[in-house]
Amino acid sequence: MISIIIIILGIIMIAAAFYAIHSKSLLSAIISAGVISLLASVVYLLLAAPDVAMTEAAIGSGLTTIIFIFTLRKIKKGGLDD
Amino acid sequence: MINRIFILLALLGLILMFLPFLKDFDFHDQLGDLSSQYVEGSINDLNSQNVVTSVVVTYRGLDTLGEVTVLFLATAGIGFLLRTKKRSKKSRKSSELLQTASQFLLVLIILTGIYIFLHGHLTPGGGFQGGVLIATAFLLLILADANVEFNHKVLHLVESFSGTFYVLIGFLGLLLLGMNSFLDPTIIPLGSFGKLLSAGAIPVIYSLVGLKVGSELTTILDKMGGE
Amino acid sequence: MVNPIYILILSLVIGFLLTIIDKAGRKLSLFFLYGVLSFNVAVMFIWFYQFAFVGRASLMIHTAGFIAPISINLKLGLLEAFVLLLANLAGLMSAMFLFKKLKETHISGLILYLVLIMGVNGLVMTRDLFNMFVFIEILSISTYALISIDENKRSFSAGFKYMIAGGITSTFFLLGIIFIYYFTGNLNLDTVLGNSSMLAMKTGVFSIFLLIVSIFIELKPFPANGWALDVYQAVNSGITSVIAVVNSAAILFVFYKILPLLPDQYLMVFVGAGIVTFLFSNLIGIKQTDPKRLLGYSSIAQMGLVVAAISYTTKLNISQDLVFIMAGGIFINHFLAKAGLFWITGIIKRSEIKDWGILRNNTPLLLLFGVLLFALAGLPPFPGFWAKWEMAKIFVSNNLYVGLAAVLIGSLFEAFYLFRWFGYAIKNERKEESLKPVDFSQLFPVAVFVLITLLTSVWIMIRVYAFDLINFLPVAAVFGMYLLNFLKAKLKAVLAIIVVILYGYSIYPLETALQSLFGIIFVIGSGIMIITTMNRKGKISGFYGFLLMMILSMGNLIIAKSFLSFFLNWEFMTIAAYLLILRGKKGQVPALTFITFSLAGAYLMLAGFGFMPNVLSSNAIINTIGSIEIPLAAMILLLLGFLIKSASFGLHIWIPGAYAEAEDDVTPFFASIFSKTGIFGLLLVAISFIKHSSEFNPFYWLGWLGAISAIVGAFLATFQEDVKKLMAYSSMSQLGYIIASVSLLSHLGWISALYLTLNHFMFKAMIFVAIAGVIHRTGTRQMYKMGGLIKKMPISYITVLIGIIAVSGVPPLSGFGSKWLLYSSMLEKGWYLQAGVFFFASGVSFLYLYRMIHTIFLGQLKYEHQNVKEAPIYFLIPQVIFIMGIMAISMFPNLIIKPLNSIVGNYFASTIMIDGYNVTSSLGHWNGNMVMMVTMGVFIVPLVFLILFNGRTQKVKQFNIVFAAERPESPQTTHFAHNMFSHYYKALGGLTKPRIQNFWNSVSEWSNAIAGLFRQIYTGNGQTYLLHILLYIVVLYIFLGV
Amino acid sequence: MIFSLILGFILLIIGLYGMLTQKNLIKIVIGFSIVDTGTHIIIVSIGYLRGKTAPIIDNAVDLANAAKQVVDPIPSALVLTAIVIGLAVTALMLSFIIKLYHKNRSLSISDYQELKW
Repeated sequence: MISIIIIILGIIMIAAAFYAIHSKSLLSAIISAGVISLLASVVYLLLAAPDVAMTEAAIGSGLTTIIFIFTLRKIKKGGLDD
Repeated sequence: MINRIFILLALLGLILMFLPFLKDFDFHDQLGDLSSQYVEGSINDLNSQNVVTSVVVTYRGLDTLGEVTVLFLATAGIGFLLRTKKRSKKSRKSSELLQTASQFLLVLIILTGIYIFLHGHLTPGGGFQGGVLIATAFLLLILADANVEFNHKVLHLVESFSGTFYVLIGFLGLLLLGMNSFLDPTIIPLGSFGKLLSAGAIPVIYSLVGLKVGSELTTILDKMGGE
Repeated sequence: MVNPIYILILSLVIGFLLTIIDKAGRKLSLFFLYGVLSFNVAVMFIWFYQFAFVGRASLMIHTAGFIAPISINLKLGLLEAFVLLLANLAGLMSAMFLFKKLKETHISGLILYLVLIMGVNGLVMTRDLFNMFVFIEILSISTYALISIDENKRSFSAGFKYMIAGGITSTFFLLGIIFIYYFTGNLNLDTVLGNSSMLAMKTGVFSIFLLIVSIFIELKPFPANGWALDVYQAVNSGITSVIAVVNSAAILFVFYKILPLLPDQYLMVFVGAGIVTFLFSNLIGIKQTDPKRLLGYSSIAQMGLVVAAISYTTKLNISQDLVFIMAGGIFINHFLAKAGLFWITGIIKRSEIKDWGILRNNTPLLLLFGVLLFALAGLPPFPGFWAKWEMAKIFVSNNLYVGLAAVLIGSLFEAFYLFRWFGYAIKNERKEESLKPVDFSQLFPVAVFVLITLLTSVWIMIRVYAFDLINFLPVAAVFGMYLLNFLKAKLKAVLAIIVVILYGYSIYPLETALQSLFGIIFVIGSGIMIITTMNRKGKISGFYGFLLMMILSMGNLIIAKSFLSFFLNWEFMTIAAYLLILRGKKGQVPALTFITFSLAGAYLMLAGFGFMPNVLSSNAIINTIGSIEIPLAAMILLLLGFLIKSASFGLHIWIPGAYAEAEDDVTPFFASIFSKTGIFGLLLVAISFIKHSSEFNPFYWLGWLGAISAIVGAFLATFQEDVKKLMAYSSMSQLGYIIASVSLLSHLGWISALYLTLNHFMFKAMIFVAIAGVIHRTGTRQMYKMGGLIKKMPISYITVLIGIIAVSGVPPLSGFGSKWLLYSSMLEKGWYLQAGVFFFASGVSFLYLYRMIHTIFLGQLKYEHQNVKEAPIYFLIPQVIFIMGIMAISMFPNLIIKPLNSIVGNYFASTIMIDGYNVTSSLGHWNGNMVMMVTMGVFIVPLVFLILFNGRTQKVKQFNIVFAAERPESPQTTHFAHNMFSHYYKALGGLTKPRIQNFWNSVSEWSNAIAGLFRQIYTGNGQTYLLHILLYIVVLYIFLGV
Repeated sequence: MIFSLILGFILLIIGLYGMLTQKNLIKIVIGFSIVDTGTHIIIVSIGYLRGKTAPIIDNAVDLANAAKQVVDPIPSALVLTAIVIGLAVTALMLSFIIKLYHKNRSLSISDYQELKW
């Protein structure tokens, strides 16, 4: 049962990874990288590692994505002003 | 083109390197000696329900201190990289409603975060997860009002002192229990198994880690998200 | 004792609080920063002292109240304390170097720096694999951030490439850790080391490989190191020196810690990879002109060599002392020199080595620069030298010849680019801009590291090799003279003569007459020659120190008691000679050629000595060599090394430049004295050979080489316009005679060899000193610009005349005897063809000797030389002394033949009879005294005739113009002395085509082209660098052959 | 769990592929974070034991035989650390990108090769 879920999740994750790499839009790439992390945290949960799952969900898919988006926003606005 | 071929070769080579490992992979069906010792030690020596927490905070406490340091360095590094002479002030008001809502949420999320790291030795999660949650609360503030002025002084104080106390608690172990007891949680009575006030200094350390991680991540978010 | 974990605690607490502390002012923050860094140094110093001198056992510190492997533990032993003492010291010094920067920059900079150093301490001490990963990340992240200390685009892009490379390698490291955990169920290094079950499986070895290779990548192996080069080039020098030495030291130590995990049979992969890195990084370095990138190449090369040394010693399991000298020597050498040089690049701030002439404006800094550079080049007495010595021995005894060759060739490349840089610093003076005064905070760290380098060197010499004090003298002389720099030149010259006399007295009496013979040449000859230099004015800083260094090290060659001592002094001598040549006005290129050839020779010798047993004797090596059998390979290597010094054909192209461009009063040292060291070396090998002759006789070929040198040298001399070059080629020719007669390996042959040696020493000294006087007065070296100087400089003329007679072998002077001996010995041996060649060469010698004396002293005086005076008295004194010497041995050949007969009698049965003044060989006899008398008689009769009947000559004033005509476009072409032997040139010029020169030029061009080709891989693209890393891992895995 | 282990490796390779082929700096960092995720999945998979529960000794676990009923806590602990470190590295890389963009107005890695040879 777990195996099947992991295989399904895995296929989605691999697809998302390819999308993240090849997508023209940076924003969608960032979001799909976040999705990979989110699905990874589900995998961790299935692998009986709830601590890791929580951390991955919060840091991997949450904070990391946010930081990427912040960077993108900074660049879109033309970098730093000094 | 040649470049592509080399990339293909490199990746193919890596796959071939890893393949035997996957082929011969043979899952253990029981815990190794060390892990068993950890599980039993967590129950018997540390009175901590969450074995991962015991490992993170105690047995591999030095790693965790290092990890906190890494995050601290990242904060300092980002501050160092993105150092600007002056912060420009531009105001962009967001709606009142969003602000009020976010402030309400802020308190709620922070409380949840604190709950998580206080229960680190009992339930999944701990200092890092709680800390991230606290940072998320401040993230909401940033998103609601990009120019939010945190009280940086408080942030710095929390960041500096939580870290300092973390190290000092470790140091207390050295003072009280001898030269091999840096970061020993038994400087505080262990309490009874399964209770909030148990596992010696683990909840204290994890709370400090939580505060430290929370304030550090907030600083990172502020540095990268602020304008 | 202070628990070393306090270093972590204190650094972290101060690091965490520094943001708040900084609110009270930067001074306070800096106080804390320097306080903690000094605390680290102090703690490690105490522990190092405890381990090294009190003999404490190493310390294990566990954490969390549990014993490892349950908890993470730290280990502090002698090695850890040693590495950390150095690393913390470098950390403190670099922080001092960065003082101004740290004062102004964002507070985070201080925090990052402090925690970086803490990370190094943790990384070195920890015994837990995953904990290593955490500390590596601490180290990396703080380094990444500090790269941006100077906010320029280059450092940001370098930093980004570094992060990509570092990120991926630590991912692989992490994978290696978790795989090892999977196999052993443990993360503690000591437990894992004891668990061999994982090695039974291919995948187990693979896991270890992954772990080690990712650390190895962090040590920047060729070619997976482009990212590191960019960082070295772009980042602030203070930070670069931390990255190059402190970080590298820590990572290297991790490599050392985890290497034993890998079974012995796989270690050769890392030995090979390390040596390849060393060779290729140095090769590519020769094309580099940015000093920081140059140092980057050198750093990478040195780390490669250390990795090779560590891997090899781990594999061989050899004694700890040797490991320390070999791996530790290269390491500490690199550590101190590289940090210091990077700091200096931060002071000078010139991104082209051509612009480094500015360094000359600051003598103390130049001295520091010189010491560090020589240390880095692996010259004695610095630690790298001893390391290479031991390395050669170990590699040879394990038949790792390819490895040794690669290391030596790589070292030669490294020396080449370092000395090219040094040449620019010494010679490329730029008047228009002057160096700003250097801050104490920047000079101090460099000075401290130079001091440590010197102390370490002395320590190794005394404690490890137990050298006599006399071996220190050459270096001591340099520093002594540097301290006395304020004195006038004349005073320094007198002082130098006194030192030479005292030195001579201290080594007297020598054990054998052979030693005494060379003692006369090296020590007494030098003492006399110093008089020439007294003509100089001013302080001439840095001259007498190097001169004394050369003289004393030549003296030490005679009394050296071991091969190591011999080689040590040989290298000292080379260094001194290099520096003296470099002092010449246009000395930069010739000096570089000289040092490159000399070091090539030295490395050949080093390889040769690698084959030899360690000699422990209280007698000089020249006396004990007879009882030691030198293997054939070693013999050929040593002979090649010595032949370079004696400018044998094919290896001679350094000689014209070096002789011609050295200062005029220094050239006699080279030509007459220094060149004899090669002969001494040949004798050293030959003495062993005659006692243990083998089937293959290299000396037969050496005889031919001598003959070719003699004839080619003579031809080259014939077509020279430059008098010093003429004499240089003449030396090459004359040394050919000596080489050949040594190669005869017969009684008569060796007598003639020694006789020629002594003869050449005297006449070459005389002629060169006389020529130096002429050049001093006329200001030119071109012979066609001189003429008719006989009237103005009669004494110099007489000297040259006597010298020429002595050279050419015309009766009555000593040259005749030497030629007689030479031909007799050759015929006796049956070398008829060779004898013919020499006979022909002697004929050619007449051409150039005639040309020299004719165009300089005879003919018409040049207008501009009307007021020329005789050479200064300081030039005349040595000339007179040597004239007397020549006369003495010509009149009374027994003075010299008898001692020579007894010297050579030790090695061969005597084949000549000495009866009064009559020397009888199997082919005839020679009575020097009689020859002298007869010749004098023949000479005096026409002289009397001329004086009596010479009344009718009419004297014409020189500038009494008889006819006038159009002035030629280029007047020198009309001078008879210009292109004097053009008619011979038509016939024989083909022989002098610079084929050998072209050969070496194309060697140099090819090296450059190959370097240029290889460095194309460093495209500057971060992705390419990542690709290199991945491919490198794959290729190395294939080589591992699991 | 062999499938998650394979998944981890595949993600690792895809991430590397992205890092090697994409010219955009941000894409390279995305590639790096995929590599990171892949590595973390590998580590957790290695700690997994079939049919056992999370290493939290609550009421569902028999205290006396706890060691026989839970999965390996060590890899979990390691991954916790690794995730946080990954975040730190990623954030720092992105800061470098911000600075680079600020200096040169380009996100293409080909525009940053002035240091070479």
